[in-house]
Amino acid sequence: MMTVTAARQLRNGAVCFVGIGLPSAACNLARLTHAPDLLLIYESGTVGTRPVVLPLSIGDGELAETATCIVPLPEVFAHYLQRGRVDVGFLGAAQIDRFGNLNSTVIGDYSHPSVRLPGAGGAPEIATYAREVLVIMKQTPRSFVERLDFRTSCGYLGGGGERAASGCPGGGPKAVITDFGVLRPHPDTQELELAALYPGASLAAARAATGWALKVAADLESVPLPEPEVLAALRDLNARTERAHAAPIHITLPLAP
Amino acid sequence: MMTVTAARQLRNGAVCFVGIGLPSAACNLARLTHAPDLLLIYESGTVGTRPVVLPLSIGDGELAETATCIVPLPEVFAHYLQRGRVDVGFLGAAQIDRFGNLNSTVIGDYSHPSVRLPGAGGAPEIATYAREVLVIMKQTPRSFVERLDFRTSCGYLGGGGERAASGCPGGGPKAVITDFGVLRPHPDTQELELAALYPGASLAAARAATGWALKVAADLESVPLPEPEVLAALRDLNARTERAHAAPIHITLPLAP
Amino acid sequence: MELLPLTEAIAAYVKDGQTVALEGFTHLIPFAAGHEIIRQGRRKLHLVRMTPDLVYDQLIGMGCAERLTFSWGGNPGVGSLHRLRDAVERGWPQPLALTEFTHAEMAVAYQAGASGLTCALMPHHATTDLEAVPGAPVKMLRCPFSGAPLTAVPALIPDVTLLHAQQVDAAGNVLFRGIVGAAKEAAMAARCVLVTVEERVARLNADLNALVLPAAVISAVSIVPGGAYPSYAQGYYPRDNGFYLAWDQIARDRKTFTAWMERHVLGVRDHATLLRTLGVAA
Amino acid sequence: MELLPLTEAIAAYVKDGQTVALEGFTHLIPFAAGHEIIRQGRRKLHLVRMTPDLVYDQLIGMGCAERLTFSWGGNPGVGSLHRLRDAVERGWPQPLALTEFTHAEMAVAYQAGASGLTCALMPHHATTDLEAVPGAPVKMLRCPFSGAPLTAVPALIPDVTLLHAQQVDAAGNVLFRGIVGAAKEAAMAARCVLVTVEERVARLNADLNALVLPAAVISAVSIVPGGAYPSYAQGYYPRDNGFYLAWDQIARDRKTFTAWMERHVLGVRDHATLLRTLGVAA
Repeated sequence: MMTVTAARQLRNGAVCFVGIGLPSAACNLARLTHAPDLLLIYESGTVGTRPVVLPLSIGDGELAETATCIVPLPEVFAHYLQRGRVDVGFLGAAQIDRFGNLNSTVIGDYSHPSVRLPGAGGAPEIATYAREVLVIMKQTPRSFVERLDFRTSCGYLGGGGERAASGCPGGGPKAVITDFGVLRPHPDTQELELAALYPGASLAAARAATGWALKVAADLESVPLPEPEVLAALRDLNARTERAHAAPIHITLPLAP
Repeated sequence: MMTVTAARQLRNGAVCFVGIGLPSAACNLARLTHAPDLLLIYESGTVGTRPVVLPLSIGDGELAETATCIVPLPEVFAHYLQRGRVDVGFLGAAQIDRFGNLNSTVIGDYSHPSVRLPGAGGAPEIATYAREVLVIMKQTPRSFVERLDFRTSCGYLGGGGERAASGCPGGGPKAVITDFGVLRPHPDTQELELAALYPGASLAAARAATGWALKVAADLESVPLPEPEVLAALRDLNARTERAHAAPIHITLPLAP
Repeated sequence: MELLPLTEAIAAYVKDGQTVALEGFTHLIPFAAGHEIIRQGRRKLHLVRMTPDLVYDQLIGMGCAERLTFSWGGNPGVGSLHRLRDAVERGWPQPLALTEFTHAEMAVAYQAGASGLTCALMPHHATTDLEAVPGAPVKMLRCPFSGAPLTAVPALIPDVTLLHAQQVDAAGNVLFRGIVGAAKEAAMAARCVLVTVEERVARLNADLNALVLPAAVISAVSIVPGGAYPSYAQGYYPRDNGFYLAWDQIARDRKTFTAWMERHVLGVRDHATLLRTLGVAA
Repeated sequence: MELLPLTEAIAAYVKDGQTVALEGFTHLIPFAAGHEIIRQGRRKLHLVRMTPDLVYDQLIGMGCAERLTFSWGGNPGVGSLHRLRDAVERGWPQPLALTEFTHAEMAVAYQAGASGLTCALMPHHATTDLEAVPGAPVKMLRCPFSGAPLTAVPALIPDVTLLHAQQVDAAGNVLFRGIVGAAKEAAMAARCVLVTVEERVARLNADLNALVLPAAVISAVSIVPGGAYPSYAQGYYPRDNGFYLAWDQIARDRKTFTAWMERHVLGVRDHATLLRTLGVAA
């Protein structure tokens, strides 16, 4: 449901900076259904890639073989993100706050962390430069927090236009897609509000899964069920991917001299 | 004779940053005779090129087809020259002074030049970064001048160690090869002195062709005549080049619709 | 990306007064696009190009340009660009202001533009008078870590970058093969990218690591076979070195230059006609 | 360039206390070279790599490193690097100091090193706490032209950069094909470059614009088929995603990790033996 909902946010023709996992699944589902001309860029340097199966890593051979071009990694960030050529960026994180700021660095103190997370990667630049950002995260009180332990990447900073006033070029998080539904920023305060719930998900449970007092949009929507053809496309994609990843690796060594 | 003398300055295995014309001929002559493992870099981005015929321009197809690799132009300057990977750089100019500083920008005042020359190109960086520089120029009172109209690229600046003291990383001009012989910098003052004369060239004529009071090295040498096999290699190279350049161009256009 | 005839692409995207870069280093110089700019009578252009070459000699001599940003302005392997010199030395047909870099500076200026930066850095060594000429574009600063002197080079951001390439595919992606100079950086720096290509193909003949510009960064592609002549297109036709030598005589004199341009550029409909007139194409 | 067995190349060029970068982004990660560093018991290394991946988890867990410079330290698509976490969170087997960049910062840090610069620039936006952590490597300055805030990133100059590639030719030139990450920049930045390759060929199977490192910039090449496993080599073998998943369990516990390393790295003579032991090669 998260994958399908994320895929729906993508308009055909958009230039997407794709992370691995759920974002990659969502982008490719969109490409295989309503948005065949999405331009997918993975930070490994593959531009315009059209993978037949989903990659496990951000640099699988599948991405290289099906790409329009492969560029050196520095150019992905400089020529595409920094130069303002990316329409949609995807982010996940260990923690998010009510203004969509994200932590993927540490839980606890930076110098003495209780959990050392993987770190920034491309997230700060995606958050800064993409015209819009889609965040995909499971909603729990430990991840949707009142106060981040560390701000790795920015959402709307303190809200109320602070981000735009700081000169930050991108548009910030347009939607946060969770396992309960979709949060969107309030137009003025930019505080994330529950904008849509999945069929069967309850408002009370969504509130309980949030570490701050979650506000609800005036016109709370219900996310429509996935269309059967979209579900079928997703099942096919996942099945192809599982088969491909199950194939054993065999390396032929030259005969010993 | 200038070509052969320049070629002799090159030790096998050196990384050479090559300009078009005489330097290109000299480098390829060296490569075809005593220095088969010269690594030739043209500023067009061809690295390790082994042209069969001499290019007219610095970016002929011949250079691309016979190269180890083609790199984007910015990398030639950044990764090779600036990073200190170039052993020998070649330069020519419209004017040179007694310390090997060069002018290829203007004759007259910069804002109102009597002659607008082509300009810097890669010369300032070649002059700055190459471990050693070879200058190839015809010797005339108009080109070997007391005072440059404009310093495009540095030799030894004011001499007497000023270049090294300024922090300039490369080694400066090691030899100036003219149509009279070879000038080399004095070890202390770094003033260019006549170090060798071609057979048949006279000291008086060389002095008359110099716009400053040309000093002569204590051990003035005579440049040996070109070895017959070197002359033969040069003639072959020139003949191949002429034949190749004489071939008419024909472009096939698609039939008009 | 839209596929347009060259006349329409130039008419739609190149305007008087713009900053326009035609790149391609010796190879893949977009001559046909330059000629179409001349035919359409663009004026007051700020022309940008590392090595102006003959096509800028032609644009300058025909009065299209009021400023030139460049790093080496000669006829490669031949000598002077006489029209460039005439404009700088004697203001004919109009004065030409210069912004002058070294190759390395101009390369990083494009890189800065391509990277969304306002400037780029190089190590600074006080070796050239260029940094002190009136209107010199560079400034000095110090490395905040080492204290080493650095040259700051302002970013180049062309309104339009025009390139020539070998192939465009059905989706509008463009393949550049061979010597590429600073074409990629000039393209990624620009607000608008126009490309002429030798041919349209279903699928690019491209290696995994080939230089391909995706359709998304290109405004328009025009199919102009021979569009780089008298420069060359690797795999299609070689450089016409004879033409570069002949240009020295043609351009030396204002009258022979003007007559040549009237006959071969203004007087022909398109590049194919020019190639036929010159006897290069049948 | 000299052709050396991997044991000799590591013995000759990789020394205790050096700054060492093993690059290759997901693709062409030099696992065999990393294992040989472990086998030879190097200590106090400053390890540099954008995405530490399993090979750095192994080097760190075996006590080879005292500092890590990186931009994303996870098991791609799987989760944590448990040995990296154990070193940072609990100092096992020894404390690990961190220098932390973003991907974009680290890419320009390599570029600066590759370009003979002491630092590189990026536009600055006050969006991340990273720039304020103790020992943060970056500094702020202002564009001398626009006044815009800029981030200065110090150059990365490894003592040794180790890479894996597909082919070396008779002259010692090396071909990289497929996803290249920041391999070229890491190589050109380094004082010494070591490369392992899948095979030696008379002539590289390389396109005109392929990524080839000339022999002149390489210190030594070692022929190690399968040398990137469990990462991959485009055109030779795919990534062993199953191994990356399995590593999560192996590395989670100090004892299973140590046992695995003793059996599969310390306990084998070379990479071919490791591949046979794992059943990946016959």
